[in-house]
Amino acid sequence: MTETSITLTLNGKKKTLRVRPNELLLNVLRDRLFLTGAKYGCGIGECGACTVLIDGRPALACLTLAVAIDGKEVVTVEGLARGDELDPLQEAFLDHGAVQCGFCTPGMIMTARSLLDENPSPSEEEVREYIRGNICRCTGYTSIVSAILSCAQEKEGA
Amino acid sequence: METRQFEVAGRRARRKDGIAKVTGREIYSSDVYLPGMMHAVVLRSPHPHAEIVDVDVSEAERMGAVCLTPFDVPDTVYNERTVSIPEKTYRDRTVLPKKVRHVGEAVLAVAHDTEELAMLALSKVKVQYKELPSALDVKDAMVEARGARLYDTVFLGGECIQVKNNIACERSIAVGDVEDGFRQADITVESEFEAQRMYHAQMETKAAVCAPEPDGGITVWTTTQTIHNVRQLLGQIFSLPLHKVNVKRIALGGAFGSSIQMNSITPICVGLALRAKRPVKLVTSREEDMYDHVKYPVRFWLKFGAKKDGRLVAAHMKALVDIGAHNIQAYPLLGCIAGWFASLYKFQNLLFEGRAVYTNKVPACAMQGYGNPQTNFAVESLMDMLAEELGIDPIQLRLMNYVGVGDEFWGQGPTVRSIIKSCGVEEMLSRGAAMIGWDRRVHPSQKSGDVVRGIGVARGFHTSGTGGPKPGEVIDYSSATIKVNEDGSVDLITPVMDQGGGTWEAAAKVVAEVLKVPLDMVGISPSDTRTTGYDVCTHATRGVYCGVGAVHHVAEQVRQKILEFAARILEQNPRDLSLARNEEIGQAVIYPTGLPDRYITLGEVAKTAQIKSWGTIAATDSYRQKNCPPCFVTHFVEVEVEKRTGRVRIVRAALLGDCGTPINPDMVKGQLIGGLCRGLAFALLEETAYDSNTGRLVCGGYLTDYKLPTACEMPAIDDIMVGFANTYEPSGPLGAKGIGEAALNSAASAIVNAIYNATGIRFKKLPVTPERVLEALREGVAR
Amino acid sequence: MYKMRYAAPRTLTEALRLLGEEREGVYVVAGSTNVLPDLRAKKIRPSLLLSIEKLGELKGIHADGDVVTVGALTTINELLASRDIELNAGILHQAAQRFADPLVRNRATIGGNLANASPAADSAVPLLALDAVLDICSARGEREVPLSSFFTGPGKTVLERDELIRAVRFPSDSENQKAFIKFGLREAMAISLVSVGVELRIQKDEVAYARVAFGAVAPTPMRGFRTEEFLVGKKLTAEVLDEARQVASREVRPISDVRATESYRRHISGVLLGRAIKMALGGGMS
Amino acid sequence: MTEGYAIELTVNGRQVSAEVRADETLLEFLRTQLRIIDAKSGCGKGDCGTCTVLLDGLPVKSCIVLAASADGKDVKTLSGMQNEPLVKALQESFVTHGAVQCGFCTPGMILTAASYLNEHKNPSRDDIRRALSGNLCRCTGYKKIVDATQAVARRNE
Amino acid sequence: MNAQNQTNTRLLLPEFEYLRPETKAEALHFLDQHRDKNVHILAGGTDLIVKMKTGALSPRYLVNVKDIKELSGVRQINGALHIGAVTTLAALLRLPAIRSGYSALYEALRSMAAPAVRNMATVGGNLCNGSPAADTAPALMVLGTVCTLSSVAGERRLKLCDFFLGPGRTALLPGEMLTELLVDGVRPDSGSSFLKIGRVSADIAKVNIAVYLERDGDRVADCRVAVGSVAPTPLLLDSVVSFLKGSTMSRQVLSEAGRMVEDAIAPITDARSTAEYRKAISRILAEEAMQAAWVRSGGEVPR
Repeated sequence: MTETSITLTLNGKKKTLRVRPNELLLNVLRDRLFLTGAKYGCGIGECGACTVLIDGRPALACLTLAVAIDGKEVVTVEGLARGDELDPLQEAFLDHGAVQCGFCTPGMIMTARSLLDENPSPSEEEVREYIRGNICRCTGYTSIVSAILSCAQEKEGA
Repeated sequence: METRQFEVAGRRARRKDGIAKVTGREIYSSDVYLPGMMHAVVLRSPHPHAEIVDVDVSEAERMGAVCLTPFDVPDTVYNERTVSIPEKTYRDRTVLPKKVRHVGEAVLAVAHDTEELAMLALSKVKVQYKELPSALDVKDAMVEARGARLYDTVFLGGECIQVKNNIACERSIAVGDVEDGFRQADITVESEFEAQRMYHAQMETKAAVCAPEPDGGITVWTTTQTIHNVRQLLGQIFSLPLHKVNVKRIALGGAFGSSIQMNSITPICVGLALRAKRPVKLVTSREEDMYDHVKYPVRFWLKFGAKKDGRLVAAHMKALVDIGAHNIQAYPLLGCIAGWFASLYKFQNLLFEGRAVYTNKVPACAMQGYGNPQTNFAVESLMDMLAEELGIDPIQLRLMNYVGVGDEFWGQGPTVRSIIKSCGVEEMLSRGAAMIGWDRRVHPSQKSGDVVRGIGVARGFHTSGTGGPKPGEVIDYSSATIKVNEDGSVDLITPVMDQGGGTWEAAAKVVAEVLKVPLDMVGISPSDTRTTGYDVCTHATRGVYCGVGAVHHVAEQVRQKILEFAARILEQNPRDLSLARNEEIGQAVIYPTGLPDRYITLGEVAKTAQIKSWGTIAATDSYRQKNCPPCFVTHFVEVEVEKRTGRVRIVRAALLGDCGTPINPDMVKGQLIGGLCRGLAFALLEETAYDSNTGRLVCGGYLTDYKLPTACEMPAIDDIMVGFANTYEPSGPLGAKGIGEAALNSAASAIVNAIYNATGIRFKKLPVTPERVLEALREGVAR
Repeated sequence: MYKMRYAAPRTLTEALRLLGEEREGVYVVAGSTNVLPDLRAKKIRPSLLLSIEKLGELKGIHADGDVVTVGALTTINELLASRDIELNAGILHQAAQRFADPLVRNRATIGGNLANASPAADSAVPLLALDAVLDICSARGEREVPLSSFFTGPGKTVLERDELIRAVRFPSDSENQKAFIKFGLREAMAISLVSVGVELRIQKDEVAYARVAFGAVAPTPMRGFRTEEFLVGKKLTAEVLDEARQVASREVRPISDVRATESYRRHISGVLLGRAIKMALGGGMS
Repeated sequence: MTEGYAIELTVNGRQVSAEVRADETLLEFLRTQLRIIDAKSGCGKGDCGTCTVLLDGLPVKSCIVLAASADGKDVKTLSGMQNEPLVKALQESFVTHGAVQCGFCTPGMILTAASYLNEHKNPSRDDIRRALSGNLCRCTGYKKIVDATQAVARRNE
Repeated sequence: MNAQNQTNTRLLLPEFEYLRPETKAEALHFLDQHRDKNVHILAGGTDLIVKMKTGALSPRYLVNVKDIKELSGVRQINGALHIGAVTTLAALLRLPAIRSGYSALYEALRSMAAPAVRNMATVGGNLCNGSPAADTAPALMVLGTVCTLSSVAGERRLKLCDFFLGPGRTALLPGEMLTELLVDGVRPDSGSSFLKIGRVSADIAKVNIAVYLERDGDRVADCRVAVGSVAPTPLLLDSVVSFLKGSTMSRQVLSEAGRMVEDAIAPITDARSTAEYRKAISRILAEEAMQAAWVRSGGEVPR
């Protein structure tokens, strides 16, 4: 198969890669760039473990062709913290015991990040709706929802 | 509350592996990449039952692939799970059986430079099968005349035994005289119950990476709950001395029992690596994983006999387990089911008859509870039925009969017993009743409308490990190494795996507590089978009680050494010294008792020991717990049933846990709530259905049609109330017991009891899907 | 941001075109044994690395009659392996044996070694002694330059920016007597302190023809014209040799550096010359 | 637009296509892009030989070879030659003769020795010493390395 | 599961060519060029890639139209919505006009999968996938959506209700592509609603249903009812419509209409639900959806 050169912004850095059309973003991130934060959980968009941000919105790396992200901006969980300074969500996940086995955590945090970017003060219901594509088998979600809510701003007048 | 006497244990702290996990930097087996690594894929059987007549991998090899077929792996017969003593262990499998016994069973494997090349090579492999009659239904399977015969013989310990009617093993256990018991009974209730095949759905699919070492040995990273048992099995299968088999302890993306045995892919990966002389990585796809393991499905027949006053006098349970294609420790399972049954209530006289049967389906293995949630569903359902017959409040009936302090408890079947020393059953039943508002509970007959609510209770327990005063049939001990570094910080080296529940945190906290060092001065070292003593497995809810129990045992020895070395410096008698935590200077300090100002820091002691060449303050030891204390739980659940659609929603829940001292309170809480979520799945949602013609999973192994609960299925934060019993386990580390499996055991039972209280319909088959609810409601209406 | 490109043309014409176009910052690479250390040391910051490796025209060794032609891309080990060189340019063969080390010899090319114009270039000394001539080409055309006037200073040559060395030519020296001596701090991978090459023809006990070359004793590898002059027509007696040594010591223009002092180099130059002459004559002194 | 230079080559028998920087060394490419780490980085300027690899069969110092110039070529490192009898023999001989101490120079040393013995049937100790003269060893003092190599040479006679 | 068709959802095999047209015209050209060669349009990929991974489809050519500007976005031209076929579900959800005026579509979109999928999936993809359970289908059907099908030959318009031919089968001819959806402007006194039941919150429908009503006082002036997951294609239920039209809204009318929906469908039993259950709840959902639409059209809650 023919290789194409794609250029993307990955965690803030320009990156040029040669990819074949059948290569999936998830596999390029993991197998070629060794960014293993995004996980394979189901391969068909049912679990959210591979969630990354593409142009600022959550997307599933397991269903995204690498050729198709030419010119786009990709942020993985590795790109979330600024240096040693964790993202508030990462802090919150630690403080609320929202992490058990941790395998869903990267995808969960990326989804939560985009929720708060879209809607800085979501209700508990809105949080649950928003993360319903991210499966966690350990926690029962409660601690995760609390962690996310703890990062939400007070609603005006609330 | 007793936990107040502790400075570290019982307090919330960020888990040590937390930063790595939230930044995506934690490395799981599936994240291991080695130079020159090959990637492997497995060819799996399309047939439920067939002989492999011939395989042709020549074309794949021409493409540069390395192949492993049933004809070139060692044919050592083993049981992938090590738990019982050898003479009680059945063995029926090899790495790549020459006869496949379920759809999706591994036939052969192919490795190449990339997973893609491996897949392409795999598509060129030709396999010739001779299809055999298959048994997909457990009842059919027991009639050999119908043609299916999975095994002619298997091994029990050293001896080769016949398999008849596909019955893998049976166990019959009696206490007292059950006939006589039923004769004394004023009232009896009986019923059948059925718990489905449920898939673990741990987030990380099975993964293994094997690096062949230049000295002929192997290094293995794999999804497992027990690095030492994997090591021993690999050594046995590939005839390697154990010092050349190194299994690394590595983060595990959930397991829930699915990695309690050596994963089926692990020896395949090793076989390929040894053949290729290159590192090989093998990660299963989700669909492969769903064809690899499943929870034990059990059909029960259960009968209780009781006096009018509610006192139980007899119980008789028959359990039929459909274990699928391999016997992954079904014998101890039957013993455990008997134990889970016998230890919930004082039946006086009981009889248990258990039978495990082979079918041509995915092999069943432990899943959080090892038969306990299934058993609990039957027992707690029948207790409610009995309560109704007797007109006694379900809580009263339970209080009247529960097994508690001073009673004998079966921790892992009839041979692992100890006397209960701590019990929060009464406290939890009364506190839980208040939390959920039990007094609001009314009989279903008094409810009307399209949407009805109901409250249910169920109590459960699990063992904390499988220790005991007598060795019994089950292996259980753990090991630990603790050393004090020259600056007063501490290295903890443990073989115990942590599935994410917080076992390692507990271990670190216990060290900090005993040695009086600040928690952040305790490091949990990476470890592997070469650097640690034996630990059987992170199963049986033994991580904290047994694994950390060993850590506690060793910490005490280190404490003594600290005092002895300090005594030399302070020129005192060790007995006259005190060890204390000094948060300002962030060190443990030692001083003559009563003279806190004359302290020296642990760092100074360790440094002096180095300079004066006294040696390192360290200890290594193994330790077996002499008990198997039950960790009790009580689930109160309120459900809402939409009668028009049959949909059931959990609206409120009170989860009570008795884990002795909760060393990591927020993690215990996390376990209880996680247990509720999987209990919901077990009770209402999940089942791996099979196509009765093809023997394939109806969902094809894809999560599209095997639905897991999402955040939206769980009750709101404020509607989940969690409470800990105020107990202290004298035999446990800092008074702690386990919690892990218990957290699930009575969840489903409570939900089903709540559905009954809402609708007046008793569901005896899980999962209780809207389809089943609506059907039942309609029949109810019709009748 | 500093960017560097890489090109590896397959034909000489293409290479010369690129070389002609890229005024500034083009840097020709063959075996790259010098380029990479220089890049890392930031001694050079080219905008284009022009690899001539793929230019078949620049490869190969041809000996026809009394002229030997060596393609600029010929590696030192290829020189060593060449029977033609051993027979017709023994001094070059000897020098090649002492060149760097076996691994570097697999990459380093003769053209590169000359173009790099190190005062200590091990191949330059024997080639000077061989009276070699360079074939130089560019998009503008071809020209030839005697090696003796090729070097203009450390790292400096008469090569124009758009020019390439295509080949080295020299007369076959089969009937001459010759010797090459490299004096370094160790047996292999050493940069010469001093190296000397001599070619002599003796007729009727007298020096009829003399070529003397020195390495590492001047800003460039140098011919020892004065020493040659002194030797020609003389009978090589012990006294003459003594004097020749002194002529040589005076003629060389070494400096002091990390490897040796000026006076030491002067002294050694004379000593080596003597030894070289003796070696060349197979110790057969009259 | 990319500054990378696309190359296709064979590394240890497998086809590789990649993009490299103009100034990327073959060693850097092998170690960072392909994660082949038996070629070591000892000096970075061709002085020590720990980075020795075979380029089209010839031993070279990969730290002074441009990755780009390996385009279309065949690259072998020690780990890619595990199955070659001569290499195996040398590896065993190095171990039995105690020619391995810290081991950092060993891969390059064995590669150089192997490619030399392939060409030369019964070399003298001096020949061997000269052949290995591009590979530095700080531990052994070379004697045992020469012994080990010579032992194999003898066996090959 | 045999060597030839064993799936591996961890990767895609190199069995197709990837084409990335810059413009609609170029896309149509590619479709025409490869019309007989198993060419598939790639938009969001959330259905296509899954089908490729699970072996349900193995295209030879993928034409990625996701980034073609002229095919995405929504324009409002004198009231009517012109929806580009590759507009993502998320983009539609964010559109105030849809939230306020097209409840059925809004509710359908909200019920679908999860944000990550909605960011990738396109409305055209959801329809062209031809799934009987496609959630946007019943909603857009009752809203009287007309689709524009384009090819190199030109354009043709087709009612969405005539678009579906069977599971995975649509009216698209070889070389044709769905390029735009045209939804009428919101009429006064109208309302719509969408309801769905799945196994969990993010799921394929066991049954989904959409209702559109126009109210004239207490009478139903006009209406449309569509159901999904109960037949080989999403269905418009004309029987129900003819019954409701003109009738005066009441509880009885609602339950009668609900019963008619139940009678009108012949669903199957599959991995997601049983035929019986589907019939039973389609009635419930129909009643609730009709009532919701009625109330939104300004009607009183029927009693």
